Amino acid sequence: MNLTVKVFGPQARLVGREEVALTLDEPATCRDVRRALAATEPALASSLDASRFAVNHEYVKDDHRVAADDEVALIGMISGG
Amino acid sequence: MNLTVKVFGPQARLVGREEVALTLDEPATCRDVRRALAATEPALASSLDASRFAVNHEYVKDDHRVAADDEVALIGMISGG
Amino acid sequence: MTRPIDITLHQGPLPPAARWLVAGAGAVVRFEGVVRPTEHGRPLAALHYEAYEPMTTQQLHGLARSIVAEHSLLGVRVAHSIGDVAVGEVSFRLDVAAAHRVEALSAMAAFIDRLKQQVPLWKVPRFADEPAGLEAQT
Amino acid sequence: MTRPIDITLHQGPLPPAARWLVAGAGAVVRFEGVVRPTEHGRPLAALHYEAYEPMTTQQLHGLARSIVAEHSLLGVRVAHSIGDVAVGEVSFRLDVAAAHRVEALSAMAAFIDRLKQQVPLWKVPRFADEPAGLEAQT
Repeated sequence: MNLTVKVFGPQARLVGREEVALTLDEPATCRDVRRALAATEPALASSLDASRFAVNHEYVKDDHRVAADDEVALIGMISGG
Repeated sequence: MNLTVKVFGPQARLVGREEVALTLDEPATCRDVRRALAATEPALASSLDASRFAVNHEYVKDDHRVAADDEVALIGMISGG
Repeated sequence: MTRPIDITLHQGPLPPAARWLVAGAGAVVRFEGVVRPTEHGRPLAALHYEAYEPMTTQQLHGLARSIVAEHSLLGVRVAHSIGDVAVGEVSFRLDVAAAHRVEALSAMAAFIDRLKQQVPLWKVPRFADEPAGLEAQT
Repeated sequence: MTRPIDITLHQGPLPPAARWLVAGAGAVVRFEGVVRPTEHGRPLAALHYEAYEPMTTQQLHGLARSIVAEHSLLGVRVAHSIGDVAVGEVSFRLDVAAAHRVEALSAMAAFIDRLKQQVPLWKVPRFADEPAGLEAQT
């Protein structure tokens, strides 16, 4: 399954782009997305553990199943206000 | 010694005026002023213990000596803000 | 570095104030106290505020200086009404500027607590159902 | 009773806002976050803010509803910048209205703490000594 993960802010600067394309075995959960991101983008290593995933604009836990047409976003290093 | 004590806000409403005239034996301290006010103005009974005195626009303790030409003010029932 | 402190007693309700920006501040917090429609359940027309000058202004200055020092503020601005302030109008404004929000918010709470304990300011309710009394003469 | 909640994302620095008064409120508190001149000691030109819409606005609404309920507020108004905000300009404004000051101040602290934990908003520094980089393309 091919999946793109949106990244933002400092994490987008760290990886040099705003989306990261991943290929995952099915079925896949956000835990698999996290592992694949860590492997694909070493620059995210220090911030990935403290980051959460949103699927279709809702926060989800790591056991949430993802599908190829889901909008998956990495929500990390946030600093509003 | 004749002394007038300025009163304000709710305490002025309780005594019906903005100054209370007292006659005190000399030497007199603010403690004597407090006792004389309690005797002269029973309406102040419930708020006098929680009130402070200012002499010449500075807070003072009850052992502060007062003179006839001091400006003495009862600072009680304050509620700014 | 200048730590601006500005104290104003204003006759009647406070007019709207412009944004207050202080160089280097990351957090600017404004508190406005508004006259509520009732007191102990009884409809109010207004609150009548009294000060005892110059002691009131002196105490406000001293309090502001203390709070600036204790909370590392970059500035404090205070305005308080004297006289009548009708329901829904603003009688008190406190502006606090700090590098960061934590100091600004703790300073604001501390300032208001101590204002109510030590600054000679009084309020007398004017209830909606009573004629103007002694207050009108003062 | 209506508890007004107003959420705005604004392109660029926030313009000055008029006083916000809510019926029945005795305390109206405004927090403004201002871009500070340095970050970790390095001179800044601006902060570049990003949101992830519609999730950012949804999260701000949900947070505002929670804080209104938990602190018995009469209303909350939030405005946050997206895009570039230069040093000295305002990027964030929070207005809170409550019957009394204690709820208003505790609500303000809680709102900002949780904003920083849960609302998808990012900032990227634009340092004074570097040319515009990737940010210029986004």
